[in-house]
Amino acid sequence: MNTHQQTGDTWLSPVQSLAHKLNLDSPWVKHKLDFVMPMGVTIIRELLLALALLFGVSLVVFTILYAAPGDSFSLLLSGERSASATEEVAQSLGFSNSWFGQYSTWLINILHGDLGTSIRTGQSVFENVVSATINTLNLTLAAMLVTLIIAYPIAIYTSVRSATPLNGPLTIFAYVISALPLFWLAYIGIFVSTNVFDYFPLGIGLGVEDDMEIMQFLLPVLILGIGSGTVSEVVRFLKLEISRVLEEEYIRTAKAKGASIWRHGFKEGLLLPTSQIISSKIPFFLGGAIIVEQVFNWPGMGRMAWQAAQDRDFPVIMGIALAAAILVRLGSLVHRMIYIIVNPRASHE
Amino acid sequence: SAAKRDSGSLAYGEYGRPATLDPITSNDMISLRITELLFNGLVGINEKQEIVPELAASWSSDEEGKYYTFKLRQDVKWHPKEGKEAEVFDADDVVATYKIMMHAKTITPLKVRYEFIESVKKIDNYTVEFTLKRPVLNALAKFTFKIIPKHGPANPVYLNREDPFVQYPIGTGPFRLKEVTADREVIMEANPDYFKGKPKVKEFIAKPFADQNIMNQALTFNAIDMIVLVNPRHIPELQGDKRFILQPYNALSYSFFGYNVRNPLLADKRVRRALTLAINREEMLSSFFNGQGTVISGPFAPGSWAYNLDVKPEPYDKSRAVELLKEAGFVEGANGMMEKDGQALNLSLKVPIAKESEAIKRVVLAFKGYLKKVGVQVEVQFMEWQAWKEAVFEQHQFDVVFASWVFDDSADISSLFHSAEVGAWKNNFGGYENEKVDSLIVESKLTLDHEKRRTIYRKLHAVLADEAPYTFLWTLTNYSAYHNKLRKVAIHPYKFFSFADSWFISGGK
Amino acid sequence: MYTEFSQLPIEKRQDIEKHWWKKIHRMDLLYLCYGITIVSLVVISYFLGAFNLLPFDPEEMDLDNMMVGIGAEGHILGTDFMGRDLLSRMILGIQAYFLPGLLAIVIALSFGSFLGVLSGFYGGRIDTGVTYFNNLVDSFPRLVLILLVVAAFKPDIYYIMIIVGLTNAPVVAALIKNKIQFLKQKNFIESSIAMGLPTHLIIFKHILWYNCRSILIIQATLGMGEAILMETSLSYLGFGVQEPTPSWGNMVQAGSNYLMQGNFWPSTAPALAIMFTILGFYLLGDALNHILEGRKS
Amino acid sequence: MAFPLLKVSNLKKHYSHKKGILQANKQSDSIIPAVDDISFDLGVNETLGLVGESGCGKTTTGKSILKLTSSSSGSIVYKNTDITLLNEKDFRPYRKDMQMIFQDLDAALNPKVRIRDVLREAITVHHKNMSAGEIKDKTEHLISLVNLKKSKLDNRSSELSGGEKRRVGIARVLAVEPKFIVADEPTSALDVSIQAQVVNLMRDLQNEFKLSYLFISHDLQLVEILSHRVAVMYLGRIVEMGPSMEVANRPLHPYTAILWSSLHDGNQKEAQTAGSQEANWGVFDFERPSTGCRFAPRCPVYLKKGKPSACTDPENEPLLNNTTQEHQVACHFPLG
Amino acid sequence: MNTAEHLKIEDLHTYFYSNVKRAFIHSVNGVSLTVNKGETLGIVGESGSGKSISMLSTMGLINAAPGVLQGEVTLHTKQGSESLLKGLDQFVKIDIQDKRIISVKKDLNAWNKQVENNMKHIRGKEISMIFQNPKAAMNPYETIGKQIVEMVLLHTELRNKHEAKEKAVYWLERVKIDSPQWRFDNHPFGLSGGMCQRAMVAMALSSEPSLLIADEPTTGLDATIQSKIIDLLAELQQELGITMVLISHDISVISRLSDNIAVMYSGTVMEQGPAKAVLDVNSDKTHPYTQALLSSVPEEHNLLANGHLKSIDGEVPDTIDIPAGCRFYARCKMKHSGIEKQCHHENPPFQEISPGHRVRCWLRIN
Ligand SMILES: Nc1ncnc2c1ncn2[C@@H]1O[C@H](COP(=O)(O)OP(=O)(O)OP(=O)(O)O)[C@@H](O)[C@H]1O
Ligand SMILES: Nc1ncnc2c1ncn2[C@@H]1O[C@H](COP(=O)(O)OP(=O)(O)OP(=O)(O)O)[C@@H](O)[C@H]1O
Ligand SMILES: [Mg+2]
Ligand SMILES: [Mg+2]
Repeated sequence: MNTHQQTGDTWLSPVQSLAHKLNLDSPWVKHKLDFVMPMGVTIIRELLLALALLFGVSLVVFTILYAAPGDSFSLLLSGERSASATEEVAQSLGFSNSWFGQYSTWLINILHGDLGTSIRTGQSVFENVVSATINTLNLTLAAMLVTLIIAYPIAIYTSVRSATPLNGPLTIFAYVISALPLFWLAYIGIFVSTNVFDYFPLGIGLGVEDDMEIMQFLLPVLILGIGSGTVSEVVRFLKLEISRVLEEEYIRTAKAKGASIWRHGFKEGLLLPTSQIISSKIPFFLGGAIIVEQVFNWPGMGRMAWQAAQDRDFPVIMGIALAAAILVRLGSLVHRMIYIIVNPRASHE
Repeated sequence: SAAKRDSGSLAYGEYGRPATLDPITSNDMISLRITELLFNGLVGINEKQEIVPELAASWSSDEEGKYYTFKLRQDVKWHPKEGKEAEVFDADDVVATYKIMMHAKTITPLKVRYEFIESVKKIDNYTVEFTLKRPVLNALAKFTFKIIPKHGPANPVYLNREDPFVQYPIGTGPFRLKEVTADREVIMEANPDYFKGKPKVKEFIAKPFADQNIMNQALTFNAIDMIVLVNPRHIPELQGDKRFILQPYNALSYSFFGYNVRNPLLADKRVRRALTLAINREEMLSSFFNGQGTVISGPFAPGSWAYNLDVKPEPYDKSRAVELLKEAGFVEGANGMMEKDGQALNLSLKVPIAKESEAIKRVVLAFKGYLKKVGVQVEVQFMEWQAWKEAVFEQHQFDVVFASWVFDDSADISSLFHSAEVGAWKNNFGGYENEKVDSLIVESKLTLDHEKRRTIYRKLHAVLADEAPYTFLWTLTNYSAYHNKLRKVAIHPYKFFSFADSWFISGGK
Repeated sequence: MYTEFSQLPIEKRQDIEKHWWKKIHRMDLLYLCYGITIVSLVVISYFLGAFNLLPFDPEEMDLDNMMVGIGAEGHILGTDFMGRDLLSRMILGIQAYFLPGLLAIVIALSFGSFLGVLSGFYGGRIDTGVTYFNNLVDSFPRLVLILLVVAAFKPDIYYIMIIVGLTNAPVVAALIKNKIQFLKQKNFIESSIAMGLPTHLIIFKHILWYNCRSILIIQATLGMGEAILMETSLSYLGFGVQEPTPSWGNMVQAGSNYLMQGNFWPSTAPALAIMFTILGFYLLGDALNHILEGRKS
Repeated sequence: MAFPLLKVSNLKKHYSHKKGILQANKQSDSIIPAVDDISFDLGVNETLGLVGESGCGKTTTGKSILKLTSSSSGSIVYKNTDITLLNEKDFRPYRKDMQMIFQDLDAALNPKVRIRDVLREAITVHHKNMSAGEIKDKTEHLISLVNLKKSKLDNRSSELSGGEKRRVGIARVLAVEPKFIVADEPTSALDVSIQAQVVNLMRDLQNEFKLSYLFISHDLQLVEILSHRVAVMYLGRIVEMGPSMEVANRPLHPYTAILWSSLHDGNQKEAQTAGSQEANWGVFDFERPSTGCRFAPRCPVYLKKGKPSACTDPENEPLLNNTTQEHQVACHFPLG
Repeated sequence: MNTAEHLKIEDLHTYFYSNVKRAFIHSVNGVSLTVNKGETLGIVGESGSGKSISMLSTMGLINAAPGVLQGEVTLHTKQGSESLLKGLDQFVKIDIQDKRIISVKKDLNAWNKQVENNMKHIRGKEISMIFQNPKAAMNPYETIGKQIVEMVLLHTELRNKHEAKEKAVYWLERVKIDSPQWRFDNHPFGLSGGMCQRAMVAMALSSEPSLLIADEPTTGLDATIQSKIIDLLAELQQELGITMVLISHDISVISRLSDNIAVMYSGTVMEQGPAKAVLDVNSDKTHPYTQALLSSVPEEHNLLANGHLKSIDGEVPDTIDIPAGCRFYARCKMKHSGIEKQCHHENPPFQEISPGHRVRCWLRIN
């Protein structure tokens, strides 16, 4: 941004430039506003949309839980269960019976920043979900990186060098690794790790040496990155985008200029697709994380979700659903922002 | 959030995470095992199944068995709260524990078990007196419940799961809670002030696993030192590994197929007996559980006083089963299936999905396979746990269930087969009614004499084996596997860690 | 290598003209053949299973021959952990996906096209509503939603597939909406209206059939893959198709209990079946797309 | 011209960019008066040329007449019926009479459909009960009408060249047998020889079937040649209308003069309209139109005359004068 | 004249391959052109005749395969003359039978590498190109200023960003964009078509090339803006003395700017010569196609009695199945019995009939 300021100063005296800056019609101000306004607007819009969506998500989850047979309280009684006992427990926990009553209580609590406590452990849902979310985020972000690291070379190579004999095998390779059952892959990974490298990949919390932790991080991340089923889609999408962009006329112009086509094609051909992929694949990785966390004993959202789903621990389920939705919206927000920064036209569409 | 452990510590693997860590609200086995390390009861049970003093130094009761007076130890201290002096254990704690446990707002499965107590009274600082509603057989054994400190819960009146105490409990036991990690890894350190002397293992770490195969791998890779309950399929592998010791302990439970006698076809005891004869329990036991268990013929543990060793489990006899079915009026239908009055013997078998369901699956599928051979069709239906409970206990919509009962130390089976226990959410879910059984149960309840009861129970056992309201299967031998550096390991069959204060690790620094 | 058709020997030219497949790129032809082979194998297996034409009774246990290897005791692919014939179970296992998978695809395609047409063709408020719905569905990790539903109600493959279908619908909808907007930009839709074509003809014939069929085909093939993998994941979590009904997912799951002990086959066999099948669907989709849309490069 | 086939009065079409409360910059809603109060009529067998620079609203006018966009106000009377009052279903029969050749070459043609099917569809839409034989005959007749070989019937539109596509587009329009055609730049992107073919075709058809055209084009030479009358549009308004020769040779509005000068005086740079250098001949902006005469900011006469206030008086926007005269102009200071 | 030659294209062949038809599309099929230093060559011809492709081939910008197959392109620069297709033939193997190409084997990757190598010092620096449809041709993700600055930094001595910026603004000023220092920060979408085209011109010139190729610089713009761009080009060319190749199918545009004119038809050049000679409607030395083309320009004097415009009857030959003889033969109005056979079966050579005027027609040769 500073460069613009400087250009302004090159040609105009300070007074003039100030005048220009104050003049709302000046192209400079317009340019700034065109740049800044849509950003702010996008953020606000995304936030409002996110709110509406979070509301929707909670409504859906709540309705599913409400409509489901059985209830979460029997869990606390472990076997000693009868209709009246359940009633008692429900009352002692302050649950009303009607759908609306339950939901509105929950909603009001949320508005006070209270996600409630887990029925199973009695712990604060908020704290648990936050720490689990951070763990899962580590896992999924790293796994996404792995996916991209695998998919990028394949996509770029096959779209740029379209005529090589490696093209088919590479594509099929991408498809094959997307078609393997994730947990089976994880088992194989562990088997190979233990039997071939004589190394146990699960160390989290087991008190092994510090410098090994990165290694213990690696296998789950690798497995999720490979097996989440998204490599093929990423390759497909990137290939499409790259070859589309390489055929754009402005790339031809860049060539004619003698400039690097990658410099010109980077924004539309790589940056935007990447941010779009990352944002749209977040749900997939979160889904895959359930499996990987289960196998690798990773203390994240996925494990928590699985446990909670089994226990009907509804405050926890709601908390996780919201957290997941927030992650998804966050991804979408970041993508929108990148899109606007990269593509100023967007604000005019 | 990795916990560091030194060689003096013992990490053991659990399948699943504990919910709460206090002895009152906890209701899963994992929590139960942990509370065993953290807490003590008034009395305990030793390796020979005898009642021994714990927090109570001595006790006495009146003739009739209505009043029990406990003299408490005076040298017991609670685990210190952070930054505070350790408090002394006294009679108030016992009274408080009882009151909290029985309070209406406390949600605990224990309440039902202690309804026989009418009140508790503090006599002096180190003496308490329990008054029972009625004399109870073997009452002393029930005073094993764990005592919590009155200053423990934030709320002194009742305990719910939102109380911080349930996650950060204070006990008197050999170990005290050091840390619970985000993954609910529970780290307990030796209590230096333990009244029986400082335990030798420095640290216990309960490590939750979500996958049993991985847990087993973790053991073989020394990532953990012990698995409290080994999956049968891993036994051969561990048996072959010199580093590990596989220690058997009796599971105090038995498995069975229970029949719904509301189904007119199953109301005939010949049919139920035929079904029992048609399955090869020995084969299943040896194929699926490596033979680690005992086939039973009645609703008791084979080693217990109530078990009638004279009633032998009936051996697999396919032809006899077919005969019985024919006696009951069945004929072989067109496709080899048994029919009665044109109605095929087609049973729905409802099974809950347990967390680790493989063994269950195998048994159930084998059951289906065996019965097919005698012309009985079984439709297996796996159901989510809650839904299963509703179908079985409330709506009684099933023909057969596969389940197991935990074997209570009082061997009270009255709720299972008495006709008064038929109804929604009652334990006699099969609707089984038999006058003889009813009268025997009532008779047993009226007596406090152990020998008399034993005779009645042996009769009951014989009747039930003949009547076959259930097809009794087996009690399994559970195995714990641990690294051979761990010594002097004694295991309580149910509570597991009862004797952990005397375990030690060889070579530990 | 580029060859001039008009300069080919006459016989060869006629040959190419007569046989449409000779015009297809060699790679696509390969993919197409592979894909069709897989799909027909799937269909054949479905009928083999449906009419019980299996080498062994898939539920017949042989407790003396558990997890024997390939070819042992007449079991072509060996047996599983209960001594049941793997091949028979694998053939029967496809049944678990066949109709439910089709259901998922049908739901995804029909519901997705419906939404896509609504928002693309009519726009305005409807578009806002549909977009909200799509965003809502996208905000759930699919597996979490399915897990929730099956845990809450019933682990039934049809429940699973309905949700897989529903959650795939927004993807289809977005693609179709984009396509419609593209067509609108090119005035294509306007010109059809100007022609006086009735709306239903425009939507079904011109938009969906002519312009969206490759999207729909790709999505259909992807959908089948996703359905299979989703069931597999759920099987691992204990909520997939339940025994004794075999599905590839629960077979991989059951077999993988023995994988750590070095007993690969019982889980690897169905895992490979999954892989080859999904690969077949993917490649079939690609090939059809190339054939319908013309191959780039 | 006994009675006009089509009479457009006070037609307005305002596009509004609904931006919603949260959408960025400027006013919340910006309105683009793409067509702002225009009136004209068109007789049977007549061609009205519509010219003006890009974005002045020509296409929008054409689309409004065909109800492809809803008009904001005004009436369009086609053979005594005000078609603005009809809904799409009631209007469908009229579609048989009123057709449009789209500016975009590919617009009319689905790239995956054979030309034969394109034409068949166009024929059967309004002639439901034709036999297969009749349809075939008609298709072949149509394709020969637009000078294409029958063999092209089996091509897909993606396999045709631009000129061929354009001709198929015309054939498709003719298949409906319309009486009135909006031809929106039918010769754009065609080279001169094909362009000539298309123009000749249009002229033949007009003679043969008594067609009326609204002929929209950038190419002033073509407009001059093909149309009977010409209307010049600027920023959504018609600023001059009259017989084509008159408008071309004796323009009254400065804008018209500029338009034609760029055509005729190609080699004489001096003759380029005075003042165009000084005037900000940049983008013209619908969103911020000037008050009064819309053309004033770019008008050489306005500048030469020292910016008379009459031109920028918002109350006094010039309107097409004297509606009875053949040659009308909307200008305060019409050229000689 | 040879000394003044700037760019010389000899017998250029660019083919594409249609997968569907399994055949070669002969887009450029024997194009020969000469551009003299400091002069403007206008190329006319109907759409699809290969105008753009031949220029793109010259620049090495053909992506689709097989692309350029044969030919000789020589560029005369200050350093000497340079062959732009140098060393490329070793990557193609062409199989010819009966003078027709039957199959082509091409090592695309190696070819592309060699092209990049050849063109490294040419593109932008020696030859700049202006494309039609400026909005699509400018990078929509960068400000026009940045794009010009990039060009300046790449190809001139200036290495300082600040100076480059000044230079860019200077060029924007030169192409008469109002308030250039503000427009500098505009993205292409913020500019009108005419302004965008000007920015494009500014960018092309900012590297101070010796040769400018303008591919239909005015299509897609309306008449008023069109003429302004043409004026601008004429002005700048005169001032800077650069050589220019101007492609357009608008003959009036060409006639205003060009010193020489080349007429293309169906992938080859039918005629090249001084503007006056080529555009002379009444001349009997020009190619029949040129004459036919000129007479279909919609002007009043071209109108027939029935109000029809003169047009060329018949169809353009198929680009896949190029006829053996003269390509215009089928539509030619001047064929007569004497040479008909020759026209039909033999492709006429591109022969000089007067200095600098070459025609590909048997009629004019004989
Ligand atoms: N659907 C639309 N929504 C909003 N604005 C529109 C829409 N269609 C056209 N416009 C605007 O209306 C104005 C007139 O457009 P129109 O297409 O009628 O111009 P035109 O005269 O046909 O131009 P051209 O010669 O480029 O085809 C333009 O400023 C355009 O931006
Ligand atoms: N990538 C390609 N693949 C196949 N054919 C192509 C390709 N690019 C161009 N062509 C064909 O090459 C021929 C020449 O195209 P070119 O763009 O040079 O025409 P042009 O003379 O510039 O026409 P216009 O005036 O329309 O721009 C056309 O017939 C075109 O269809
Ligand atoms: Mg238009
Ligand atoms: Mg071109």
